[in-house]
Amino acid sequence: MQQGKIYDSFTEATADIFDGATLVVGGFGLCGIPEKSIAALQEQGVKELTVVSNNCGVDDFGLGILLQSRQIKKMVSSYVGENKTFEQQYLSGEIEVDLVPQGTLAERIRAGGAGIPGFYTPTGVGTPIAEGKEQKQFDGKTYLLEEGIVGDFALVKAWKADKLGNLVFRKTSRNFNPLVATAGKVTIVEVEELVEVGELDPNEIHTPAVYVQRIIVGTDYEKRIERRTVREA
Amino acid sequence: MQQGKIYDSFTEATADIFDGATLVVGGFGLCGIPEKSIAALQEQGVKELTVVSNNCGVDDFGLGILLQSRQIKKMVSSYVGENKTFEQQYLSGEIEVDLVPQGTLAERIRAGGAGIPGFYTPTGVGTPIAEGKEQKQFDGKTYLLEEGIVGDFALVKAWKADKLGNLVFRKTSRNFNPLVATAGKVTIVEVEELVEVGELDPNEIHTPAVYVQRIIVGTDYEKRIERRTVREA
Amino acid sequence: MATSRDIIINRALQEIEDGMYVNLGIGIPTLIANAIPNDRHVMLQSENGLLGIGPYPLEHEVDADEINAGKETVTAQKGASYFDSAESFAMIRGGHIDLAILGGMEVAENGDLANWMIPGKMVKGMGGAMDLVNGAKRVVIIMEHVNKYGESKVKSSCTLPLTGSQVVHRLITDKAVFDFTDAGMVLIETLAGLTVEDIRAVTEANFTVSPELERMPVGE
Amino acid sequence: MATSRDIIINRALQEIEDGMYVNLGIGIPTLIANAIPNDRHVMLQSENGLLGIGPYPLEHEVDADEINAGKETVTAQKGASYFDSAESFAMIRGGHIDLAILGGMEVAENGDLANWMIPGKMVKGMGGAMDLVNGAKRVVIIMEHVNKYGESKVKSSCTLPLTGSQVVHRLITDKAVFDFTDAGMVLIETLAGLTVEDIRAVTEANFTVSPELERMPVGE
Repeated sequence: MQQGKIYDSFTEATADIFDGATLVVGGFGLCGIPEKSIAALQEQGVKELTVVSNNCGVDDFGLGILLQSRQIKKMVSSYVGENKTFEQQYLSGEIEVDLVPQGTLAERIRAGGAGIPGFYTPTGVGTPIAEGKEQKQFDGKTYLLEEGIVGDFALVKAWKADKLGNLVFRKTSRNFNPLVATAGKVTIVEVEELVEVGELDPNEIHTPAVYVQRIIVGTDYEKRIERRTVREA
Repeated sequence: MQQGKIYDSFTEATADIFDGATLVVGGFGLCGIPEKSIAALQEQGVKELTVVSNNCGVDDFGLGILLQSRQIKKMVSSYVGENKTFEQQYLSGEIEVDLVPQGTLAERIRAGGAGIPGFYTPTGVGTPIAEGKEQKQFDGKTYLLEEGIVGDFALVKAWKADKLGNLVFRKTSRNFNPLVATAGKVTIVEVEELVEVGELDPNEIHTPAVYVQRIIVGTDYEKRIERRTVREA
Repeated sequence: MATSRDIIINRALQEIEDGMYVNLGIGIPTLIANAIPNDRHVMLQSENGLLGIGPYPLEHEVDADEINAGKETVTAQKGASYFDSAESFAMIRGGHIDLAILGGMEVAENGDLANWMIPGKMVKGMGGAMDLVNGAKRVVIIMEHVNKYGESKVKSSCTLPLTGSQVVHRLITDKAVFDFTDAGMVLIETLAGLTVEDIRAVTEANFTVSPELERMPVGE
Repeated sequence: MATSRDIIINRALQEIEDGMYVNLGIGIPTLIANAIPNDRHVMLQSENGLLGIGPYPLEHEVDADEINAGKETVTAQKGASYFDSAESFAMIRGGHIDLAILGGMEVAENGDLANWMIPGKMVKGMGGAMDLVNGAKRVVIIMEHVNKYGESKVKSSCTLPLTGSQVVHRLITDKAVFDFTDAGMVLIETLAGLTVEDIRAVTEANFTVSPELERMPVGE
């Protein structure tokens, strides 16, 4: 319920994100990222963030802008290759990075939200990822123990929300967003469209309202495309 | 793809289910159970089944009919209280039962389908369920190790399928079905309606076609109600 | 005169605050749903995959595909959502449900709960209870204070196999309300008409008495 | 004359059978998609959450919300589905994807694969590669047989950090095709024009030769 979930401004919705907080952030590349919440964080000026997100944006868009303003202390990602600012800060030791296989990252976030503190996966066995991790055999095969992730805040981008916080995502902009929505102590969702309660088909809701603490409507989404590939008619 | 997924008869779709097989079966109580596939199994006569399913039907409907014909050797369930045949066979030692907390059962089936051999859960710590299970501390709290479940066959009831095997479930008849669909070496799905490819909105598919090996259309669903509760107008 | 059940339900109702997501166990807890005042907007979760349980259906609305965890036909309220069982228990285990109100057979002074099996009797199963008591943010148990032989169900330690270890936040009986704190079990309310001494007389568990002890309001 | 890339792509195409669910890695493997004959009905999975990748969009169809794992704009074919990243990797890790075709930097005779980092160089991340090689039913690696210095990339053991240990089922290079079996690495095809001896000369790894060794068809 909590009709009071709806916020009027991104400034207000992100105001209590504190220095040193862990943020879990939705999106894949620049697709489905909470671009307005990220921009608000740059304005807000919070520092020393640990950010769990599959990628780190590009130099001047998405999470990349928080790198430029030196607000991120550590990234937990599967791929950070699209970002020169990242590369500079990484090589100079300004930023820490914890590289996590994409499937493991997705499962760790889902596990965190689902109250599962740890699980075993075959991914990474025999690779540098296995270093320092507990291993265990099941049916004669070796698996790594990986831990669930819960953030102080989760930043989510959805297509539509109803006023209770039920969410629907669009096409591949869904990606990490539904898992991220479950894994924040406070989950902040920006949406393109806010609809009345009852307008979403209960059979087709991707994220039930229980996971959502704050909803804000964004306007003028840039939705930048990283690789515009087209075919001839 | 595999346009050849569509079967004309339940007899054919369940013909290779073998004695001693492990079946993972969808449904909660009598809601969303693959009632036609279960009936076909009774006719087919397969024996010594291990059945993983939240409940065991009632005496004369659902999985209960396989108890009556003594085809089940072991049930893995969270609640079996609606069934007198079960009670008799259990007390006489004819049938084994492995009681698993409902959330753990759901997660074990999901884990099996997702290639996760084991995970930790707080559920059951300090109870008889914990006996013989490995325990581990995370952040000073104790958790139990539980293992993923994969069946030789999964029996699923869906509302609609397209001809590729994309599935949509209806209301609370969804329950265990989407997880069960992922956890069979062979997943057999019975549906009320088969639609053309492209008729289901790709954004609203509950189970992607990749999990489905066989599809059969059922007719004249009984959908028996266990507790018909109504209010006055 | 209010029955034990009425007293328990009325007191349990006070636990349900506006805006909460709540799971009500099968049996007596389910009855609480009908008593929730209209001005308290809550969403009731049913662990078989529904958030936003509505009232029982009218005769013509009955739908075999829409039941609650007690297998009763229900409806969905506006703003409800359906989901699968793994998602449902992710929601429960992950601490997203504000409150679970469940029945009990025994509660011990350390917050242990037993409510799923009696040795020697046919064990029907724990259903979702073990997940709920370990997952919900707050676990409130409702039960009669004594059994039919007049023996205390509020124990120094449970004699029945546990459903959960140190999981109860609050216990509501027909005679008293207790909280379970780091400092042990605390009597916070007595039923109108009963004194602290009356409660001690029917309670096996050791407990302290809250300084702010109030009389427990009877549903009148 | 066919380039190395053409040879590899043409040979890799033979791996894709009618009815398969396939994940094609970023880079060269993605190019295979466009070459799949129309009579082979396959569903391509993109690990960012799409099963049933269609062709690149027409200019007016471009949609920022519809990309593949290489972050390219794509379309969805009829019968496609979208899902979240946990579901996507459940599908991959759980063995539901028939075939993954990925690029490689080094493959060792025991089936080890290295394709994600070079010590001393900026490490960009493994993305979904480690999950794919441990999850897909069948893992086919495509790469050039030798590096720009003429050194074999088909190794007795990998010198680069691994992506997966003993995960490769088949290796396709511009010179040969190898299978990885319990009995070790087996040469099953050579590129037309090359002999088994030619392959030995450019291969560091130890391998046996399949009795049914055929000439590898060049895409002509």
